[in-house]
Amino acid sequence: MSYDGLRSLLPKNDLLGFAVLALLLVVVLPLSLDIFRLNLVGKYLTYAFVALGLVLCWGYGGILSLGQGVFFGLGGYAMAMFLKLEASSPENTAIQSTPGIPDFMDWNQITELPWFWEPFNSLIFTVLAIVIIPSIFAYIIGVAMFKRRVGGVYFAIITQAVAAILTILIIGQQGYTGGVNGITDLRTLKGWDIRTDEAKYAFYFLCVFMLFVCLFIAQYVRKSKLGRLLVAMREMEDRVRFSGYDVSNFKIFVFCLGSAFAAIGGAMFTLQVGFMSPTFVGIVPSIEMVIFCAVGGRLSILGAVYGTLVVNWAKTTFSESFPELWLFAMGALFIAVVMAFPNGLAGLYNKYAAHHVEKLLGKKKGQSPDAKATVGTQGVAHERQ
Amino acid sequence: MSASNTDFVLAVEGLTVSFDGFKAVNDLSFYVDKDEIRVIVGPNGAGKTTVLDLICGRTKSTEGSIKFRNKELTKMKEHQIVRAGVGRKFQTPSIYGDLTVFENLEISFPRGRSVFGALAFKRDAEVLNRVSEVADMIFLSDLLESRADLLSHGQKQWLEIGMLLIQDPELLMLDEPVAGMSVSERRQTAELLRRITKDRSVIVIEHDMQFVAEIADKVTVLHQGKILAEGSAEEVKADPKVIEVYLGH
Amino acid sequence: MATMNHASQSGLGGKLPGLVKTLAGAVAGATMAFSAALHAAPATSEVNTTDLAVTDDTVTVGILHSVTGTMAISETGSVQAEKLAIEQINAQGGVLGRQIEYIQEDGASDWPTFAEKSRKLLLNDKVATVFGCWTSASRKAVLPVFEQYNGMLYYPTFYEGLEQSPNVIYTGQEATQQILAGIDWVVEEKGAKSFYLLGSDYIWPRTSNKIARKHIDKLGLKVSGEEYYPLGHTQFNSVINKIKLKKPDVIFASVVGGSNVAFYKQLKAAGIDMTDEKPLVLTISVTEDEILGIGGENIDGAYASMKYFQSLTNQNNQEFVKAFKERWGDDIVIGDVTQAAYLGPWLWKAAVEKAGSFDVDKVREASPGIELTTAPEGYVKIHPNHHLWSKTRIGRAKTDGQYEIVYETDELIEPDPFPEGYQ
Amino acid sequence: MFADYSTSELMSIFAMQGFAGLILFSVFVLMALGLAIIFGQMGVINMAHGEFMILGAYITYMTSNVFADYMPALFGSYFFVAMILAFIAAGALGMLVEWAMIRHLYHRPLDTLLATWGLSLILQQLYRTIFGAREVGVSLPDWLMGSIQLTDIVEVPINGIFVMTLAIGISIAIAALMYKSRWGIQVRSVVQNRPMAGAVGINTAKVDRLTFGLGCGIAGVAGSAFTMIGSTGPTSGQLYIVDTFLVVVFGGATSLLGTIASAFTISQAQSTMEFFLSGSMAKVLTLLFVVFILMLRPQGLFSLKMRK
Repeated sequence: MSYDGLRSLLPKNDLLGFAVLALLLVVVLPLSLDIFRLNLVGKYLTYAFVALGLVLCWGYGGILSLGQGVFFGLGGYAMAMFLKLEASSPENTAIQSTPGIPDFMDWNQITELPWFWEPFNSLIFTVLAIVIIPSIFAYIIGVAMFKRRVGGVYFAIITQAVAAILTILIIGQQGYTGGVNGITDLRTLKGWDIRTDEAKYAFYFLCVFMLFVCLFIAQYVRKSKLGRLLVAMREMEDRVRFSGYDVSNFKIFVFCLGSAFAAIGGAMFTLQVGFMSPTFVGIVPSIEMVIFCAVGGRLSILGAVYGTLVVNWAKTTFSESFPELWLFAMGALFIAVVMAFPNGLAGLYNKYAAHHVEKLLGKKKGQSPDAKATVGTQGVAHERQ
Repeated sequence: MSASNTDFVLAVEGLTVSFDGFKAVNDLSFYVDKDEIRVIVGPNGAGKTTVLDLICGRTKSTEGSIKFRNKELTKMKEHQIVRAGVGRKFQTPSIYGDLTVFENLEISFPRGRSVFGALAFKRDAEVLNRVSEVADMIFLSDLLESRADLLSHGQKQWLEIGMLLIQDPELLMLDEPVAGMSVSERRQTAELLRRITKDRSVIVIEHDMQFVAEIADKVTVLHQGKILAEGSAEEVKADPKVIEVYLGH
Repeated sequence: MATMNHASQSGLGGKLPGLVKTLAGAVAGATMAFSAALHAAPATSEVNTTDLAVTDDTVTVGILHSVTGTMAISETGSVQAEKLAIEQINAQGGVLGRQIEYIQEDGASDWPTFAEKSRKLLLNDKVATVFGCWTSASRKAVLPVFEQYNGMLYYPTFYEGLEQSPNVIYTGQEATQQILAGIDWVVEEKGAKSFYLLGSDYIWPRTSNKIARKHIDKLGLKVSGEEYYPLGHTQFNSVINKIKLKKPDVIFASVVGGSNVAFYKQLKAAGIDMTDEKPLVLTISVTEDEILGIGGENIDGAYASMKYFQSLTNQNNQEFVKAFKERWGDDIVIGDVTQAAYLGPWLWKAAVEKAGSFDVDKVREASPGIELTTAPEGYVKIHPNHHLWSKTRIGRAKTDGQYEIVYETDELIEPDPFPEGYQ
Repeated sequence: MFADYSTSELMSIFAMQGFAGLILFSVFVLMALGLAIIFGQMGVINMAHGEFMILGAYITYMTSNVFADYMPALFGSYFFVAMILAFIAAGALGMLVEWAMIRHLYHRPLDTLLATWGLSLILQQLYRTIFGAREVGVSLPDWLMGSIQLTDIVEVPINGIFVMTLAIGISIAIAALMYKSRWGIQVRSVVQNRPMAGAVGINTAKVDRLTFGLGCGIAGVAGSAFTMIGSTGPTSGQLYIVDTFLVVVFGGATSLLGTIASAFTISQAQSTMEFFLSGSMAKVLTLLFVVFILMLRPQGLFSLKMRK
């Protein structure tokens, strides 16, 4: 029966894709790049978490969030708060008027650690908070919006406003948040210096590992009935509703999942880059992350990773040589990916390369229905107002 | 009258809905018996589709009550109404073009309807059997692996009917099921309808009076959101008010 | 050899900036050849023991500012100043007989990009030093990188203080150098009794206002309001009404960026004529650069507390302004930060020559006490805390977009990044 | 905070605060009208709206320079010329963009959002290349500066009155155009039923292009007017975008009246809170208030109840 193949999580095509990506990230890049470049790749990969979440939310669920930076930021800040507390031991901060609290608090005449910072002394709490706090936040937004059938453009703009609010709050409450500078000068994790090359390697591999965990979760969702329901909803939401499903619950779920991914990415970012700042929470980075997803192909979870890597790599090299032209290139990319390649890299791959690859593998078989669905869909979401 | 509600599968009483003052359905009452095939006819704009929308929860009523097996539907959400046993087919075929026929039917299979249920859903023998059973019934056994948007218009209509059948609803509502079909498809559909209407009540909206006469137990004629006439197909055809509305002016 | 080199070079450095411009390019070549011949450059192995990008003829430095994004508005001037200084130094024969080459990177107004690019400059390009950053946030982002890889950053902007890194030379003033003398002046000269503190909502205005508030308290005067608006805010009518209600003697403003333009235009439109000085506007955030956007007629009569104004009449500055305009166009203006950025390469050159080496540790060791008599702002000197001794000046804005200097402290003010009693 | 003031002083302050609220309201209306037309009538999200405004501002800047250099005698009236030129330039660019980009994306509203964001990046860099990264100062004719003294304390800024007049004028013109003119009927019929409008002989492509052009043109005029109160630089357009979208969405997007009511509500909320709280908090609370209301009433303040 041809369904047997579908039943397993990774049919051959996908298995190949996962294996190639794993080979690239685990073997090829670490061997061919110096630690500076590898650390950069690690930083890009943290955005891939967000793009991956967007594939599920936007590509599959038809929910475009322009505020994913909020969740990336929440995860990143949670991690940064833990590291900052560790870096602010009374010995390290002896010159402050109140030793033992983060430096920026001291500058703002705060003499006691605020209550919401306290739990971040615990690594376990922090790790849980990284996933749970953003998920709860996403759940609240999701319930408020999707239960009332707010979607499409309205949802996009409201998430944008949420991003704006959070940015202003973080910047305004600098005594508690580090303000516009963010939380900087993070040093150790449980006594282990996170600034060394060794730590950078370790975090890179941790990041890759976590990315694969998220990729597998995403793949599981995609292959489950829930994945098909999302495709169905995007196309004919009423039909799904009149098949006895509470459509909003599925949207809430996928939005929470995407947000949790983004938050994990944020935490990985803090570990690898060594600081967190409100610039990631705002509207501009949130929209940029949407374009990473679009470049990769909004329906392809592996595409999200490649899209992120390609755009960021281009950004880095391009802006090293022609900084002033970078915005033109970025703008053109946005327009091109929307107008000419709505399925992004994954679409191009499926169109031009996929059958060659299959030939190489000596495989002769009709594409699985699922793969066809991916090729054929223009990702044209149905937006209801 | 209301005392005998319990005998009916569906009891609609005093149903009114207004859109910015315009009363699309106005103080409407009717009752559908168990296993009855009720056809609703009426000129364009009579409020036929709106009645179906109201029953299945797509539109919220302004006033009145809809009781399905003594359960009030007007306060329920769409998916709850479906789960209670009401199935509805839309006027234009609404199926999932990106999915295969198999997947279309599978999604409609009434299991794993919660988020985590859907995540844990397994394609077991029960599902496979039921899908192939329904596919047989709707003449699509050979097309299970095709993408749904490659089907013909008539096949899409059947697929949607199949998606309802797989849920085994007690009340089935069909909005113009043969519209746009070829003659042979129409014949097949009539046969299909006769088969599937055993053991369940059906409300059909239809224009084609010949088709109506063929299938209807009872016909309700709507005009400007109100009931103009009700009875057997013969009675209704002979009703002077109906003739006036359809032919008059 | 190294010491001799230092002596003669810094002597040259003392007189040449003006000369170079008057003698122009033709002479520059000759000077180069001359200085190269006079003292054959010291061997690379001697001056570079830490694997920096130094060859027998060149030394590579980094310039790291935003040329795109919202901060490009402010940072353009700094880039121009740094390039001008580098060109002038090269025309004089370079540093330790080596021509300075620069690699320019774009921070794109994005703090992590600054961190990424600084890592690139230090790790991949092995630059000897970096001139760059503008906002505090970008500096905070690159600071751990400079400390980790032991780079040297010359940071040009006036800023909030509360920092003293061995890897940064702060060529702009820290907050007390800008604020205290300014407030003293309005109190003494203008008899100000009450102040309304208004700023954009981020660390620099908040810290500055904190210092201002403490100082005002110490003087026994009154703060009648303190307020912050989000960066990029464009509507100030409500706060202007509040100001009218409170009638403070002084509006102490640290609004930045696009908000600045909106604030002064709306202030003027609301009928507050700044030339009446009721209330008097004292700003620490509007340099000549910002006036370009605000429009001179909209800020006429406001006072600014800075260390440098383009209208300074000393010899150094006249030559600097002339060279700057020759290089970058006649209609360009020069603000406080631009001048501070210009000091960067010169201070570095002096420190390198004093140390006789490009090695960062040696340059750092040599830095305290480095003097620059040729600074456009006059004389500056590096304090052991890596900030500059400099004067505070008060300028009164005129419609032509320039400041008329009305006051200048007699003495250089000692930098005090962690001011006791102001925290 | 009011204990020290006399009643008349307080009255005056409240009067002025009322004016401040009205000015903010006019600014919002000007920002949002163009967007409301494009979004409400066409369902297109134009993320480059701010850049169209800044185009208007740069046009004004150039016009002022031309007048100052060649026609100093007429400088007092350049602003009107500038606004007309701004309208034409932004409108023409808008039509070009519609032709090249938007018309291919009508059935994909979220994609128009991304494409126009790309456009905004390109325009920003274009402005930076042409006009430089620095803000430019637009000099205003004298009669637009200063204020009218009503009482001892109450002063009303002239440019505020100008912005208000402009907002009212444009609103009336748009309303007349939409609800009275033949073209307005065409626009509305295209909105409601595109195939049918096409079938009865309306050139829907042309209507779309003109509608988009009109929206952008109004943005240009708004940008021109904002040179009086705000900054003109390559990225200044970004300062307005979130507020603008919220005003439109809050208003319900489909009706001009909704947009105006929404601008009024938000501006009054913001200016009142700004007066009693600190600026940043006022902004946060305003945004929260809007988002909260939108969560309760996602269709916005005004929306047409329609039969699905």
